[in-house]
Amino acid sequence: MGKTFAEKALGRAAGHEVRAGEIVTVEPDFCMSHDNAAPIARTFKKIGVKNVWKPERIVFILDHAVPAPSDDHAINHKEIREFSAEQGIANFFDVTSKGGVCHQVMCEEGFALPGLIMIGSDSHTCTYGAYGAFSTGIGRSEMAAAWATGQIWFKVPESLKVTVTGSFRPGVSAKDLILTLIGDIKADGADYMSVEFHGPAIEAMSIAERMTLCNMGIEMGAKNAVCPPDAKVLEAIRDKAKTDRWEALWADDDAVYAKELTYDAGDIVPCVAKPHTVDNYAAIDEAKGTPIHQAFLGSCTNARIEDLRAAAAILKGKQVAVRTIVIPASWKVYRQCLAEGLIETFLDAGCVITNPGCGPCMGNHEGILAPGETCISTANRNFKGRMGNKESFIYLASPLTVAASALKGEIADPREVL
Amino acid sequence: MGKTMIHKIIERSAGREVKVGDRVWCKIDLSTARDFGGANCVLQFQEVTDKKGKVWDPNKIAFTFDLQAPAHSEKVAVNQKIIRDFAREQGIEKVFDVNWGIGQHVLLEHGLVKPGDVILGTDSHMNLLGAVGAFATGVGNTDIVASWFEGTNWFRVPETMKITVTGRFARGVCMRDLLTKIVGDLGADGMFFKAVEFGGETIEAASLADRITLCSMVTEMSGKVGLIMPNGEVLDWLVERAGEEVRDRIKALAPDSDAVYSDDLHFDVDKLEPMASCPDAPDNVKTVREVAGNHVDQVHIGSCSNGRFEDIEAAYKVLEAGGFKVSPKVRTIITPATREVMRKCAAAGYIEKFLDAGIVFTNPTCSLCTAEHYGALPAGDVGVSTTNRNFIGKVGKGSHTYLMSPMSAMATAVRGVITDPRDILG
Amino acid sequence: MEKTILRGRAWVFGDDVDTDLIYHNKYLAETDPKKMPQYSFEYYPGKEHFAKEVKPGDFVVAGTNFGCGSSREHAVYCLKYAGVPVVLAENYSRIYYRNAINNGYPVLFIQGISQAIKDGKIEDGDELEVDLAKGEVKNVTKGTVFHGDAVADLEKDIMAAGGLIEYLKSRAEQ
Amino acid sequence: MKITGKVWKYGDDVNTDVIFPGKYTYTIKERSEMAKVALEDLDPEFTQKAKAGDIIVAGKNWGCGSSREQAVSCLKERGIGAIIAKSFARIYYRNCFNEGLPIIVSPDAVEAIEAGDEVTVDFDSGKVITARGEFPFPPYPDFVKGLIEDGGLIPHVKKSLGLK
Repeated sequence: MGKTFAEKALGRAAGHEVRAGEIVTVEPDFCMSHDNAAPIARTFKKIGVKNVWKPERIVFILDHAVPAPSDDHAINHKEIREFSAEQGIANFFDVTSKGGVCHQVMCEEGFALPGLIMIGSDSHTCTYGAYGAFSTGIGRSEMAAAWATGQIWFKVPESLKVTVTGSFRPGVSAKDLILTLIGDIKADGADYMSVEFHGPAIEAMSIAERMTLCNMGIEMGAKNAVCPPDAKVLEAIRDKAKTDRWEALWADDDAVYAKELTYDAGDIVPCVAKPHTVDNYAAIDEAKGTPIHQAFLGSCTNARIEDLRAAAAILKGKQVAVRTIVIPASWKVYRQCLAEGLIETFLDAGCVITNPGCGPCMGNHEGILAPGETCISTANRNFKGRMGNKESFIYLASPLTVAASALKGEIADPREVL
Repeated sequence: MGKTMIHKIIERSAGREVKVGDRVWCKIDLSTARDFGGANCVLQFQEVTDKKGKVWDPNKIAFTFDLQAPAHSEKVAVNQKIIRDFAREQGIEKVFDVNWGIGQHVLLEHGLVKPGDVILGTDSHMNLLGAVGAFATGVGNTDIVASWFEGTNWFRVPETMKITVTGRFARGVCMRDLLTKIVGDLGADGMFFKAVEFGGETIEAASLADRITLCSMVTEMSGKVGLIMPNGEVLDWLVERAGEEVRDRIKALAPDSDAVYSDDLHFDVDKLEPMASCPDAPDNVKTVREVAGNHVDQVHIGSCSNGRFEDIEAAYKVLEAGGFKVSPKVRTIITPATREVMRKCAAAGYIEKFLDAGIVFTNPTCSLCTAEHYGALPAGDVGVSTTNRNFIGKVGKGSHTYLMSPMSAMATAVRGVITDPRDILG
Repeated sequence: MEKTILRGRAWVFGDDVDTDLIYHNKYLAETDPKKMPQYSFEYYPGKEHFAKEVKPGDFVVAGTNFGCGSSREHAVYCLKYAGVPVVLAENYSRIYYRNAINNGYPVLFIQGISQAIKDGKIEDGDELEVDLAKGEVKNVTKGTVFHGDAVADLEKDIMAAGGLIEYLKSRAEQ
Repeated sequence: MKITGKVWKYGDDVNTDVIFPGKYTYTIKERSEMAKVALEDLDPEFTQKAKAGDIIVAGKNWGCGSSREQAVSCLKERGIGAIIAKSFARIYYRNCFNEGLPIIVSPDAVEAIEAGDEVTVDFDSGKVITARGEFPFPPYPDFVKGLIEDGGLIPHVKKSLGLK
């Protein structure tokens, strides 16, 4: 009987064969924290251990509110600076032009690698599955404990196999696929599970698109989400892998799955997730015409160069009709936008282009909504109050749909402007 | 008896002869409010008019969003919406939303400021518009609301202080340093309630950016407004933006040769050195040399005082001389004043070089001028900034700030400690 | 002004008290004047307890250039709605002065008070008696007297009307 | 161990943003302050009135969304005795044990219980006891029992490392 990806990755880390349902304790390859490293450090100090188990395995990336927008945030950042200096944590991305949204930086900088066990004190840590890593989000206490002990327990998850064939039609992208999938299986459709993406449509995708898919694994309750570590991944990590502990692992053909689903990419249409849940799917035909007050192109889900190129192609030479906030996922992406003239395109179209970071995604920074306002966003959550105000409304969509909507001032079908 | 610029402006606006000390009612050419103060104005106007009031002239009202753009707190988001909704309802079209930049600069770039105009705004640095000969002044929300009824407000006709500047700046020294010196010499209340006319060869040769810098800091000496006669390239720029009418306006604005001034000061910049306002007051002035080597955690370049393209370019030149690298010991943040400035920085290839050097480049906004935007400081940190105030705790309780020129700020970023830019420029 | 002789405790501040010290920029988004007193002087070193302990009737005493800095009217509201009946300073920054007048909020120009503060001749907690009509301030605790000017000219009329908006209204009615 | 309390009842997919709004993640540091804003975007009445010992009963996927542990801390600090749900989101589930906040998975109990009921959770016998009937729930895995007994992950780690 074959094994799933999760069984292989956790078995490799545990040093013995494992099957779904078993509880294993493993040593994480990398532990990622963002601005919440400060409260975690305080909890860590309460444990009473002097030093973190392996400083080289800990990564801090400031992204939730950078540069600090209040003295409270500034104090939080300062605590992280002091803690990383004291503990010798060299992988610290401070307020400079070297960082960005934590998950993007983890991938760009070669931390996300096939077969590694990666934990992060952020629920979207599952993004690194695009590189074939077993990666998952955990809470603050658990991260503090991991720093102290170098260990974390997992119940080996059952797996959901999603096979995608065919190819996207123009105006459709990975975001539409993942919103469709979550709409179908709902917010708890993959609770506790490992989601594996298989099939020719996945293989045809860029790593950026795979990151969009894996990023939203958590939105269906998954423990992790993963794509095959194929030649594209191996090429992407060449010369930048931060460790050689990695190994390209993938599920056996005869692995046993709790559930299997198949999609034809050609059947997917542009869509949105309506307020206030990610699984509140609506095809674009149903949603278009909804007036909006703000468009947001950003977040760890959809702000890579591929996403911004797609949006810029729609915005070029035109004027946005609503305030449009563009936040590249990282400074590398920002730099690439400059080189390709996209920053100019966005500025000329009337957008705000801020420094990379999480922006308004979780109600902390640039672009908070007022009561009664509606935003169309490329981010991953549209929960009530998510962007800072409980009486506002968030629609999730692809970069193409967000750009098309920004031009019209209402939710629009990107196929009509392409 | 001859008249100064401010007298001529007030007389034009009041429609009668005035003398120093008179309280007069003036016609307002433009009444503006920001995302800070703007919502207070709207709510107050609605309250006193029982929500039925109409503003006197929607074309003479403007809103700018710059204090926290885009909003990162719920309250500011709400305040911005209050303004947007009010503007729509009242037919006010001049709403410069979060994508434009610092208010006064955006108004200037849009040709909405003419020499001789009387302009109100909820920004104490509104008076930097004196750089093009406008009498603009910062006021509270009540003053703005009052102006919305009939387009008028009261002013006391101020005395005028004359400041003549001669000489040429040495390498590494600029208008900001002169200004810092003036603040140090005159003190925080050195221009108490007065208007100031800046003139002399140095001013006449100065760029618009430098004139803005100079006028912006009049606030820090408790002056009413600093005024400069537009000439040369500045005049051409202004005509291009605000129309030919500008030329007639300045003819009527020129001070009489026998105008009476309360003070007549002279500064020569030939031997001026880079200057710094040290913690925790703008008038606590020393030369940069005197504080060189001091510890710094963050450097910030931007604000309505020093966020124009020329300011950023001056900083760029220092970065270039320093090998396009800033010290990893400091966090360096650059904030352009407006979208137009940012666009120019992108086209010039500066942003790429800043990023390569490790510098954070933000969208146009007031940024670090409050503790509620990019670059707030934690207790114990020391900042260097090109903003205009270093009051204790202003950008974070228990933090301290040095105010300097963009060149000195960048030199500091390059070396990681307070540095005289001449040490890098050679 | 109904009551022209006021009695209360002094809270003493220095010269150049800027608007960030009176009402910090952190709270600029507040639009309800009645909620502003809770932040008064929060950033003034050594006076962080002002907002909690100030009692209606207490006086704010300061040196020169009180209220320099921002145009924020919050810096007037936060004292007015805390029940501070009048500010007693050597002089005021331009915008603060306007904002006070426009709100019908009394400010007195007290000669020599800046130096008196430096010399310890007026201190926190001193009992003061202020005659608004005469512009006289008696330090009951220390037995000293200061003289000041109340506002004149147009400002007096605006004050008498209760503030700029009220003044404009009454002018419109005439 | 037995817990008895009054029930606050909620639906499916209640996410971490309504349990503890994201805008507070860096402005609220004290647990006591976290408790004050618990569930404010979902149920202001809870925020005002919930008392120590009260029990939350909810549908499927309680706590989906962010990894923010404050969404557990705020309820634990508020004194919530237990959460009974049809299912819990993964990270929330872990965070509860890590914080030592007892949770029970019992779809049947959730169906039966109404808001305002008084409910007893008997951990020893593994039953939810209500006026509408008794509902057994499976015991925690041994591993998790250890966490709860030690009062959460941090005390558990201290104990296992031999630290005081």
